Amino acid sequence: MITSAPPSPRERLQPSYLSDGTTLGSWLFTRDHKRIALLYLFSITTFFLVGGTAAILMRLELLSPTPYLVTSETYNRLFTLHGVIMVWFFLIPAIPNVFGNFLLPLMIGARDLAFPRLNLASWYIFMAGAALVLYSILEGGADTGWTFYTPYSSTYSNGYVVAMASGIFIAGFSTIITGLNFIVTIHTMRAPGLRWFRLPLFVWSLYSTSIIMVLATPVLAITLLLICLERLGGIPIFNPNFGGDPLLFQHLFWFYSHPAVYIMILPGMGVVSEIVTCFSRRRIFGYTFVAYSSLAIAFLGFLVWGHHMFVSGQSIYSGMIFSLLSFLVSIPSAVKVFNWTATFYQGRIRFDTPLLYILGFIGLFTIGGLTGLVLASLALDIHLHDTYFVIAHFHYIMVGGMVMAYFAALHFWWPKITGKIYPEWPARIAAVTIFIGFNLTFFPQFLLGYMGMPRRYPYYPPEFHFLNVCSTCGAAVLGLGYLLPALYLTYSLFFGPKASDNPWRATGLEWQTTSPPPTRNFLEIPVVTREAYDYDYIDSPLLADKEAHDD
Amino acid sequence: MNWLPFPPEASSYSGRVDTIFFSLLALCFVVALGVFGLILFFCVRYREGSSAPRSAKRPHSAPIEVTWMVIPMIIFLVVFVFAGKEYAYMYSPPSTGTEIDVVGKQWMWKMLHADGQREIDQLHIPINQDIIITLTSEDVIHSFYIPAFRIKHDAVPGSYSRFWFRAVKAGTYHIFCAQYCGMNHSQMIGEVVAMAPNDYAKWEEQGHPASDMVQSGETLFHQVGCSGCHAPTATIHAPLLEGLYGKPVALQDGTIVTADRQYLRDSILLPNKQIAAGFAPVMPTYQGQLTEEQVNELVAYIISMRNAQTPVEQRNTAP
Amino acid sequence: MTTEEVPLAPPEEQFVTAQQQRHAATFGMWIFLATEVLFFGGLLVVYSAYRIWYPNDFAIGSRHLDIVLGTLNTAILLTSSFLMAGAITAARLLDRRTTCLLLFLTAGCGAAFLTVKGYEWHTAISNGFWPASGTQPHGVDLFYSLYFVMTGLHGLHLLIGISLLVATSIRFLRGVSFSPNQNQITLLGLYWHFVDIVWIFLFPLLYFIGRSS
Amino acid sequence: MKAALKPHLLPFLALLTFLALTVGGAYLPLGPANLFLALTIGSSKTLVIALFFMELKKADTLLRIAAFVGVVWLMIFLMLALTDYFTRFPGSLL
Repeated sequence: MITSAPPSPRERLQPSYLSDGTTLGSWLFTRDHKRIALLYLFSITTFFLVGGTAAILMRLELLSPTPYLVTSETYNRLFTLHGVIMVWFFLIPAIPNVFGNFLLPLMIGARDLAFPRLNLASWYIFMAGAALVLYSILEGGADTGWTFYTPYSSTYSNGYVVAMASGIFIAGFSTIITGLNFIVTIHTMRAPGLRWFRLPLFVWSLYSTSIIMVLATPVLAITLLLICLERLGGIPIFNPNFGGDPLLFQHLFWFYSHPAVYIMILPGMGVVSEIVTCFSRRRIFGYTFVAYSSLAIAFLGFLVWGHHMFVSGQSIYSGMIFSLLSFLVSIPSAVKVFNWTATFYQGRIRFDTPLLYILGFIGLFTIGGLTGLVLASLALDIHLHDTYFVIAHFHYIMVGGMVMAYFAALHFWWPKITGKIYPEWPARIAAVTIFIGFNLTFFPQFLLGYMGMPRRYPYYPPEFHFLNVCSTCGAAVLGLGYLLPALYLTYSLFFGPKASDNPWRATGLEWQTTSPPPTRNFLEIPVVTREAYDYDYIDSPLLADKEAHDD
Repeated sequence: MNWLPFPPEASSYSGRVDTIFFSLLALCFVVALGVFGLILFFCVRYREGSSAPRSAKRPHSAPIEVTWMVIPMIIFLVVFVFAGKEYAYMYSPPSTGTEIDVVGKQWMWKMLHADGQREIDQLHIPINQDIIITLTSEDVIHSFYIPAFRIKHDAVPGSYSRFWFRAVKAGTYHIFCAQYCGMNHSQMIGEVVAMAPNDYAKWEEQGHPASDMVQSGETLFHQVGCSGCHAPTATIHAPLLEGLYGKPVALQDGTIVTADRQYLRDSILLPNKQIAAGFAPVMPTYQGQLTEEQVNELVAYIISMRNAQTPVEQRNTAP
Repeated sequence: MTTEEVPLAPPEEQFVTAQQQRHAATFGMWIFLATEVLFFGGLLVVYSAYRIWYPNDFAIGSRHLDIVLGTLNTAILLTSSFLMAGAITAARLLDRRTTCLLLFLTAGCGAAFLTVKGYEWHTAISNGFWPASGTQPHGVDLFYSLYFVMTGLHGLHLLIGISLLVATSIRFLRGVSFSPNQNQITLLGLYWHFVDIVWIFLFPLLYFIGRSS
Repeated sequence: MKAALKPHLLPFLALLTFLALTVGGAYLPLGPANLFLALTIGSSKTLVIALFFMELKKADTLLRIAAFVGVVWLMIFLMLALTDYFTRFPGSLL
């Protein structure tokens, strides 16, 4: 059980960042990376609910082979909304902008990010992009899918494509700014003694994610700009009637979008490394390999985008090249999973909620990764491309992997962020419900995929009916599972016991300041002398009596 | 493998695709079992408070890391080669076979048999014969997908895609549109009816095929004015089309291209894309005046003249 | 004559030393320039793909561009880079008058470039070469779509640069103290040099296709 | 004024000569090598600006890496995307 201790003497000296100014202005014009992280937390939670309702509506619609709830026109707008909101307004900002913003300065022993004003600007740019997307949705929404394939998106669609595309164009700058801020901070503002190979692996994963954010998002910007030019100004870049090539759009789009899926999953992997070591009280197995695998994923992620276009008419030879590279990109992920497994060896494992979520992550992410191999093999992709097999694959990685890691991070750092401890048993029940609901929702979709049910189909032939009903039941359980944390976490805000500085007795500089930390993070910048994840030192008897001597 | 609710193995290579799939699935199952089993074992054995020995704390061992990088790489190479070979086999049609033109149009599939027979959302084919599909689209990107044959290819407007299959089991199978193409994307469903040869022959007669594609191509050739320049008797200096199909053509910028279907289609719709050497780029574009079927018919007519040896052969090679 | 470091203002509270803050700012600017490289890079991929598909039409389109004006424009931008570098050195020497003058001259060169480019756009459109003219063969239409998008985007970046240059020189004319802001001029200089480098690549790619045959 | 501009005069003259070279070179009948020549002169001009005007010469390796990483990623994007365009239609090899 996590320990709740009386407030340590240093607590009274420094007001926590939460109580340091309570006016609305102190929140909306803050330059404190912790408050900006909370601003992002509220925004992406609302967007998660919006995207989630769209998903629930779609699953209800798929209960019957013929549309009964919504027309196919509305269904097309629903899956576009679900795709756009979930990808750009929940998955990409979730861990980097909330936990990255909050924890990066704390983990490297800095007082704030390198450019605090730019950090606040990134939140306003994010909300401006979101406002444009919401305007497009309220006016009727786009019906092009989150992929915006031309020539449908540029000439034939009558939805609000330009409003949606410019909303994402603006939100893209918020990602670029966040990535730039993190890279500069990690390079220039580490605490004395904190060499690169003493950094927590969460910082390594944030660093690799920032590289992808900075180098991939500009290509999304130019792609969306070209669609808007083609749709508004009639400038025919991808228009086949003027000799243009629709596949060129797919090359530009997927050059951004495949690295973008690594932006979504890499921070999750960083969270897993933190939690696996903390709850098995052991140094991670093969630190350098796990650190370098994050960088390898960031680099190789840029070489594989062609595997989205195997059946699109791309030449056979480039299909072969992309298939081979896609197999290589799975190696670093495999290294990570194997190292996490090896970290459990000879540990002292405690099954608190964060670890339950992480065990769920490792299980579901492994299945997601292995089905990715199936899709990377050319002959199988011919059969499985654009079917529910692909939907199941990327939901296993995004929902089974990334969202599980997000909830694990939420529970693991909740005492540090809010200074309160959440009730343990309801949290464990929620974790198990989410795991069961998830599998019931998405495993049937693998079978649907191999049976040949294409994606984005409100009508479907009757032989797919039974598995779709199972999937919808699973979605109901999953939806319920996601609501539970909202209840008991809010409950813990008011009635939860007070958290000590280091409730999990974890390593890492963020646990050496008070929780919630003061606005300037540390009384004095700590000097790092030990290696990362040195749990032998933390659990050793000599530290226990030194701490007793301190209080 | 039909006890699973998976689609029947109705084409010649669907069996091979299934074997690749199930062997890769078995491999993945072994890996997943290994990882989950190990985690479960460690979680039980090394849970907090258990008395398991915890002495050797070797947090790092490079050899293990290298092995579980190299072994997957080797396995992946093997899988890549098998799947890649099959992919190339499916997407490079044999030289001879029953040619069928499929045109995707917003929310229907239009099939055009060689003998001029037209079908909408229906495709009757004989089994045990190589069927070569030439696929294009008139508006947005569609994707011609027959799960039972394990074949799928995007119909991209503005270019021809060619692939092939050979039905081995008679029956009626779905044709889906797999690439999102607008409001009724999910209703763009057709049917492939694979029939035994004699049933197919019976269907063919009573199907009273409209005028032969080559004949309608010929009538069109005169109707829209191609014969004005390209007929042997024409006075205007234009490339002769007799014996053109399949032969190399010298272009103005010195490169040599073979006169395949794409070249013929581009010369009709985008005449200035590749100008034949020694000819002025005066040909008007027919873009927008001809539907895809009419272009197909003209191309079929030109192809039908590929071995017509007319005395004017040498005129083609004028300087 | 070495430009010794002028004593810097105390750093913002999250930095330890002023030198660390300057280095962070310059490093951040270089990362931003890397994103700009990829932003224009997307257009280069579109350009190369269509140049492979339509070699003749791109040559026709390129021949209709006026190479003399293109060379003049490149020379203008190179001089503006030279003047910008001079402005940075002048700022380091705390010579307020020269810095403002050189900043204005650089902005002037930028404006000259835009006027020449505006004239070229006018001639191209009046000759019937615009993105979806329909009268030209496909490749030429695509070439001019790319020409207008690339030079338009580059012109937009130039406009932003000019307004920043004018704003900075006015602030310095009003006597803003040098030491803390020395870094801003260097960052502005990096941005300006980058916009010049983009044009250095756009110029041969757009104007030189098929000149030799 | 002179003191500010003097250190940059040499690189500026180098840039102008490169400009003259590249415009002259455009008219040489070299066929595909023409593009290669134009790009090499363009990159040498870029190097001059980057090293002297943008002071990469005096910068530490971190700034240099940041300077060239964008170009490296662009090369990756170009090479892999153009494998498709070089091999999709048989006749389109440059």
